[in-house]
Amino acid sequence: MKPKVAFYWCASCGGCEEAVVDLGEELLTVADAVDIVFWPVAMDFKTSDVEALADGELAAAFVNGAIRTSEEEEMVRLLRRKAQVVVAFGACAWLGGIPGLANLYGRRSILDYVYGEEPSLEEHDGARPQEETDVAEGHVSLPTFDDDVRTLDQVIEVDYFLPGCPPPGELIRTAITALIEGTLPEKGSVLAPDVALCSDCPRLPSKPEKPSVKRFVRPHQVQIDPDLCLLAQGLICLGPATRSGCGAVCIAANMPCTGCMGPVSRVVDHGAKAMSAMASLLEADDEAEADALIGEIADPVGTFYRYSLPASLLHRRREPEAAGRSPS
Amino acid sequence: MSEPDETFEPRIVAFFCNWCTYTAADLAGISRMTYAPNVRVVRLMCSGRLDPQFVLAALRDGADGVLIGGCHPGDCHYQLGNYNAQRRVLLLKRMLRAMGIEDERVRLEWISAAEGEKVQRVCNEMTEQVRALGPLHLAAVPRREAS
Amino acid sequence: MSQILIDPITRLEGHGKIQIFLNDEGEVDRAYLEIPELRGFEAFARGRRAEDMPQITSRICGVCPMAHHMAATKALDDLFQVEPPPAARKVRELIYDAFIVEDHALHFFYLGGPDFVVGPSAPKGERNVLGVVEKVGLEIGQEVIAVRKQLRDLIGFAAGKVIHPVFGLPGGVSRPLTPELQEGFQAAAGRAVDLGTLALRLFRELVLANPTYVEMITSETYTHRTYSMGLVDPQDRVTFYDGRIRVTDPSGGEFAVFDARDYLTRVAEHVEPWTYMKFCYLRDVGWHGFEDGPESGVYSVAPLARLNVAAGMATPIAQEASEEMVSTLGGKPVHHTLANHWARIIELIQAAERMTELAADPEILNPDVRTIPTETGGEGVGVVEAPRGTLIHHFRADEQGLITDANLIVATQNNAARIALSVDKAARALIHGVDVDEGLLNQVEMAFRAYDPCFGCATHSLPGQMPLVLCIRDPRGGILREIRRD
Amino acid sequence: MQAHDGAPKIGVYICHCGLNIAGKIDVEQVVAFAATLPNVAVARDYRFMCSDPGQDLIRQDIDDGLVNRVVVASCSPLMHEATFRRATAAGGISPFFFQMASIREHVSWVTADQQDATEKAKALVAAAVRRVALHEPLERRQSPVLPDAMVVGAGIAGIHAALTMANAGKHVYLIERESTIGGHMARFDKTFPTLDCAACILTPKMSEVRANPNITLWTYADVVSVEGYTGNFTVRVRRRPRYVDEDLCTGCLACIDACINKKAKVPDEWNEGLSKRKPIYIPFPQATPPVVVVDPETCIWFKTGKCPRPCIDACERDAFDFEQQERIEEVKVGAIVLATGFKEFDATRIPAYGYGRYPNVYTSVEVERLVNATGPTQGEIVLRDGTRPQTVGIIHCVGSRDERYNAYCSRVCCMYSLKLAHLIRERSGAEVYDFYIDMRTAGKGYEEFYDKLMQEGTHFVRGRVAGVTDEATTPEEEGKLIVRAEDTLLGAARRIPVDMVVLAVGLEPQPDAQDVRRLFNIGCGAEGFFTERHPKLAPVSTFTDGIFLAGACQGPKDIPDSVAQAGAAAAEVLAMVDRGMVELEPSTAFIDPAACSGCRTCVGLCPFAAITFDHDRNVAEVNEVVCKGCGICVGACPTGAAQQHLFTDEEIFNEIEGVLAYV
Repeated sequence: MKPKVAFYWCASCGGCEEAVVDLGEELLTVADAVDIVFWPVAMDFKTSDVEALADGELAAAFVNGAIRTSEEEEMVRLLRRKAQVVVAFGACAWLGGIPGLANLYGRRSILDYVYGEEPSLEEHDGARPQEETDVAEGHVSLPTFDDDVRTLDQVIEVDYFLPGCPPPGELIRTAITALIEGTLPEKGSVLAPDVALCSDCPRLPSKPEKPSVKRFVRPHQVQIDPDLCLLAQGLICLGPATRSGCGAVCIAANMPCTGCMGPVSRVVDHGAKAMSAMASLLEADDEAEADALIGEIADPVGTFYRYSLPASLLHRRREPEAAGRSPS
Repeated sequence: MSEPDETFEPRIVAFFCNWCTYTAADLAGISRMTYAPNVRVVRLMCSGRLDPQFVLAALRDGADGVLIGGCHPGDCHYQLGNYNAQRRVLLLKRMLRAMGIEDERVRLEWISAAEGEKVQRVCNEMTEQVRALGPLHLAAVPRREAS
Repeated sequence: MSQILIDPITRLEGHGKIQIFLNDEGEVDRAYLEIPELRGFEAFARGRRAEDMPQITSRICGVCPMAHHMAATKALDDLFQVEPPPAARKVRELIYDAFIVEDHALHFFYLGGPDFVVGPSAPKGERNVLGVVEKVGLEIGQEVIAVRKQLRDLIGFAAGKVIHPVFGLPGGVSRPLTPELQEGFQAAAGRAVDLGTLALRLFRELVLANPTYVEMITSETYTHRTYSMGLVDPQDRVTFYDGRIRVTDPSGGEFAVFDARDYLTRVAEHVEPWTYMKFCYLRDVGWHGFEDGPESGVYSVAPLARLNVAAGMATPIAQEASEEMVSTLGGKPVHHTLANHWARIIELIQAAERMTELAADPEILNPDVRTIPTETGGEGVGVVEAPRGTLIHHFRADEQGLITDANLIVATQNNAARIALSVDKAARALIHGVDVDEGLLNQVEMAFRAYDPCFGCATHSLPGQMPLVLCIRDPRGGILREIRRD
Repeated sequence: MQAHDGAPKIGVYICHCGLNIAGKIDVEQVVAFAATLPNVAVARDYRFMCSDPGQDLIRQDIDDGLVNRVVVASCSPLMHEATFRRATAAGGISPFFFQMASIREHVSWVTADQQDATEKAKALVAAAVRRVALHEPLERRQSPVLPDAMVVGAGIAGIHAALTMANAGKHVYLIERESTIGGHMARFDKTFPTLDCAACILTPKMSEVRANPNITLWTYADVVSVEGYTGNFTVRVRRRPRYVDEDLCTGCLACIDACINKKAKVPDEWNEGLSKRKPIYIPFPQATPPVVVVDPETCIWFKTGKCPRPCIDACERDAFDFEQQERIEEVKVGAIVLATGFKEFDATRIPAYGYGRYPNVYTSVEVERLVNATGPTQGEIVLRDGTRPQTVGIIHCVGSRDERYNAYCSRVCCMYSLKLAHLIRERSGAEVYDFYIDMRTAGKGYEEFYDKLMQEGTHFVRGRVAGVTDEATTPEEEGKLIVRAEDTLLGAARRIPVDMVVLAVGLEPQPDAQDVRRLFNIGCGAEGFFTERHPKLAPVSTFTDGIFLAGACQGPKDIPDSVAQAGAAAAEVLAMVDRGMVELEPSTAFIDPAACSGCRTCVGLCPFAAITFDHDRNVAEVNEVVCKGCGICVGACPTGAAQQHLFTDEEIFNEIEGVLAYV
């Protein structure tokens, strides 16, 4: 009897599903090896199919996307009950991902902007989508959104984490194989190498023996040397602070690493560690000079926490209304 | 922020370098300079050991402010540690600003081993500044229910 | 009291919910398509570095990340006031066409196709890509997979990553095309043209040869006479990477031609309290509710609309195929929603043919692919034809190059009102009383799946996903049936 | 990670420190609290943990198997960490299974409220407990100590330190900036309180330095760089050219007579400019080494290139070398004694006293030269116009005990003022008025000397001098300097006309003390004197192991104290060198090769070039012997591959949680 697996997406872009589809022929072999009982993006099975399962009947549930709504929360709790192994699939499920940058704004300010300020809006009475609406024919309701984006393991217990935006095919393959062959590592592991990207970087040999940065530049401001270490060119490359396993594809495309593979196991806060390394490398001892040069980074949160804000120590921007929610 | 709550006692974690600021704090003690009890010192050998994660962890664990003390520029026992600390804190503070955390909550001070009274002054100042700002009240990181 | 519930709507990217209200006769009174998702990209784009927009906005959708990446990159060209070198422009278009091919193939074979290829009322376990493979045979199935893989690998190499590309920069691309990649694209292009013609053949054999399907396609149930919108090249032919926006009225006459920079004067977004989706309409006509016809500002985008607004296709095989379609369906403009599947194949062929031309262009190897901006900040608008329709990115940035305003008009949003119409109309036609069978309900879903809608894109908003529920209510709003198709 | 001997069993020991801690902190409460903390097996308090019985508590509990981790909450670790590590080791476990909580310096001594103090103490204890559970057994690295030593500064302190070590058979490099050794003492005529002749006691030691084969003496030289670490310093010394071969010159001084300048016209620094010297000169007859110096600033040959240079002909040894260049010598030594001395307060900074404005206002140093037989006047007390003063006023505390200049007491001024008062009276018969604030004569035979002066009839006026003026208000003040002072004994303001005013200038740090401090990586106090490791327990050590202090560079001192301290410093060095090795602190950085990605962020950040990059294994490596344990690389490492012994991320995270354990 083939192991049953489920794929599910929460607040995500669908890229993780695409990554699975991209396994191509292997998808067919995987489909042979396992019994996919739930996969909304590609197959017509419904929630009730999952509810019908006995607890633990699923060998594994692969969940991508961050958590924002009560519906998502219920669904992942359901999957947790049904699955022996839950895998947080991709940067959003593990760390919050780019949609996690929404934690820089409160729910209210986002609604105000999207439905109140954008230039293409019709002149209207400031109507907003309502959770409850009475229409001519009856009553219509919309789900409530939490004020913040949560990572999967901030909601349910997660056994494994598959990094990347989306996870590299190689890692997905290895993970699924390990699952089928029962060779998964100890629970809580991130299913990727536990060393930073520099170790894989084709440009490492071109890195200076003693790296340092005179000033940080932004990718659009310079002709980027296709062979020289990007950090040595003053570009903020998060390769030194980010897990390997992606094959350094962005760097191969002559663009700096933005950190989608997340931190290694020894790091608590991806952005903080990356900031520490970058700031240390800057050649400026005078306070005013250092501050000016650091100011040129322009957007520290978007730069160093692009994929990990909800998983970071601060989790979200501090809002006055957050005052009621202090940790006890 | 809401108006200062006089009954609020700020929690402040301080990271002091062994050779200058920690020694200065000892001097303040030897000189019996009383100051606010709100500051709790974690000793590092050098301010250059400061990892921005420490500052964030302190705030996450309930500190309302963080004080970092190192040797004056040019005086670092390890020559360059304080400059590294300065750059890290400058960048960290810009990030904290973007995350809605007031500047005054994280403070870097150069305090030499001879400046016991500066330890006293800075600890008192910072305690009052943070008291005026009120509790940090970081939004709780969601904790999953035990399953 | 029995309940019916569709949960969640499947085989589309994103999330939706349909509420259907019945009148006392058990006939459909009104169907609501609710999009309960909002991720707020526009809101949190503010404060980010402008040059990061192509990579950040691509996360709106992992199925068409290239469309967002490209629209944002073009918006940055405008914002930083730089003209990419010719080679960069060609590299972008080549990669973009490759993306159109593989994305259309995805929809035809994986998402939309099964409805026809396997059959709208076939058992659900078969109504998917594997079912398609069953039907058309493993070789074809493998060829489909192989071609998509080849194209996506090439895009990956050229763009950094196929899912969430990184190569777009204001004023060009991050690196020149290598001769190896050029050869790769040439080979793949040829193979893609063949796949397109194969798909066309399958469509003829499996759909057109089946009278019930043809009847279904041309039936009033799946027909709305709305305005159409799409990009056209200087010869008014279909184009994906760049062009002017052309709008034709329900009878096919030119209504407007404008530059993307002027979109605000032409397009407006309507807010309804019962959905997070914002509905686009033509300002000049105005919002008059969910109606079709020349009096309603509702318009459509995506393959069929593109064919409607264009004088023709830009490449020979595609042109031929489009003529066949138009004549079969009784002349332009074609308003049969389900014809989108057909139009999609025709577009796939044009994109493949265009790839062949570009890959053969020696200029495409020119190493000069970057113009370094001298200006920082300002305002920029970028437009492309995403597989699902016209996509506009609009940014403003300060002197630091940080985004101060972001506005995105996304393909499915353009279509949103029309999709709502389609669902409403299909429901009216298909649902009589509460006894609705599962196949019938799939036909309701088909009404919007034909648009290949991406609600993920459409609401590029707060993360949050909600299953689509088909909920049938009595006139007093009480739930008669909620259909959870099992 | 965990202790080899199983789960942590932590012993917490709260010290009362008499009432220093117990007087402010409710020790019982803290003990009770500690007992509730995770992994705490034993929680005790004791009156003095640093005492033997206190340390025995620890040893015993470990012996009895009750405890395998130790937390002592008492004074600052800078005070007793070593003590308690020894006690821990004595129990038979690693000395690093120990953590200290400073509840005295950081709590009881600085907190007003008892409850606040108790709560804070609890938090610090909680932090230490959380932390110590993670401590690992560490090896103290040993490093050999090079046998040779260096003394910088050859005043009486440096000379004594050098001789003490040389006589113990160690080779000593003695470095002196001036062209001769001897320092300030060599300029004195007599020393207080015994009035024995300075030269008579100093010059034998000076020649002994020269004669001692174990001493390499480099005068006219200064240290330009210091590298390495305790037991193993590499010091580079610049030797400035004197244009005369030291080994050939016999000090016959024939060249000086022969100099083309028949008359000496260059102000003589040695005599405070009170006399003149030639471009080629020797500071004083007993200068050591007895080698002349050519001053290129004033030598005609150097200025014009035109001079027959009769000096060369005059030299029988052919010792001149006008091509001589500065030389850099590099030596390796195990330890260094700094005896760089002091400088006198610049009297012009107090305009009211008229120094530099009234020719007859002198500094005490100038008068030291005047009363010196080898001085400009061969010991005659005469004013600049050659006349003898009838009345002399000596003003104490010039630049000392005054917030505007130096708050501290320079310690030696009272005594040398008494000495000068005696010598002036003796040599010139002048009436001497001695203006003092407090007469500080603590020292063997000092008070007796004060009595002797009073009997001699010196006039003592108690009160700070307001100023010195030449504006006469009465006939008898005409042509005199009037010292305006408040006589606190009479309770009246006084104007005392005198012919000569002597300013008893205080002692200040050398002007380049800050540079020297950075050069040797030690500290300075607020006033600028070098700081000792501990004012009582380590008065000649510094915060940099292997570098010691002697004499007035550490603070104002008289000759007996300087010599005593020099002996102490020498003894410290001898102890080190004879032991042959030092134990280095284990708090060094290390890099997990399996975790290192080879990003090299750390490599360039190390101030001591202790990190190298292994291109074969593609990892960075820390040389633990060179590493000084700052942790800069650890803070910067983007993946936590670099860690620091005793300061791992995990240990610090736990300490943070601990100090925030508000109860």
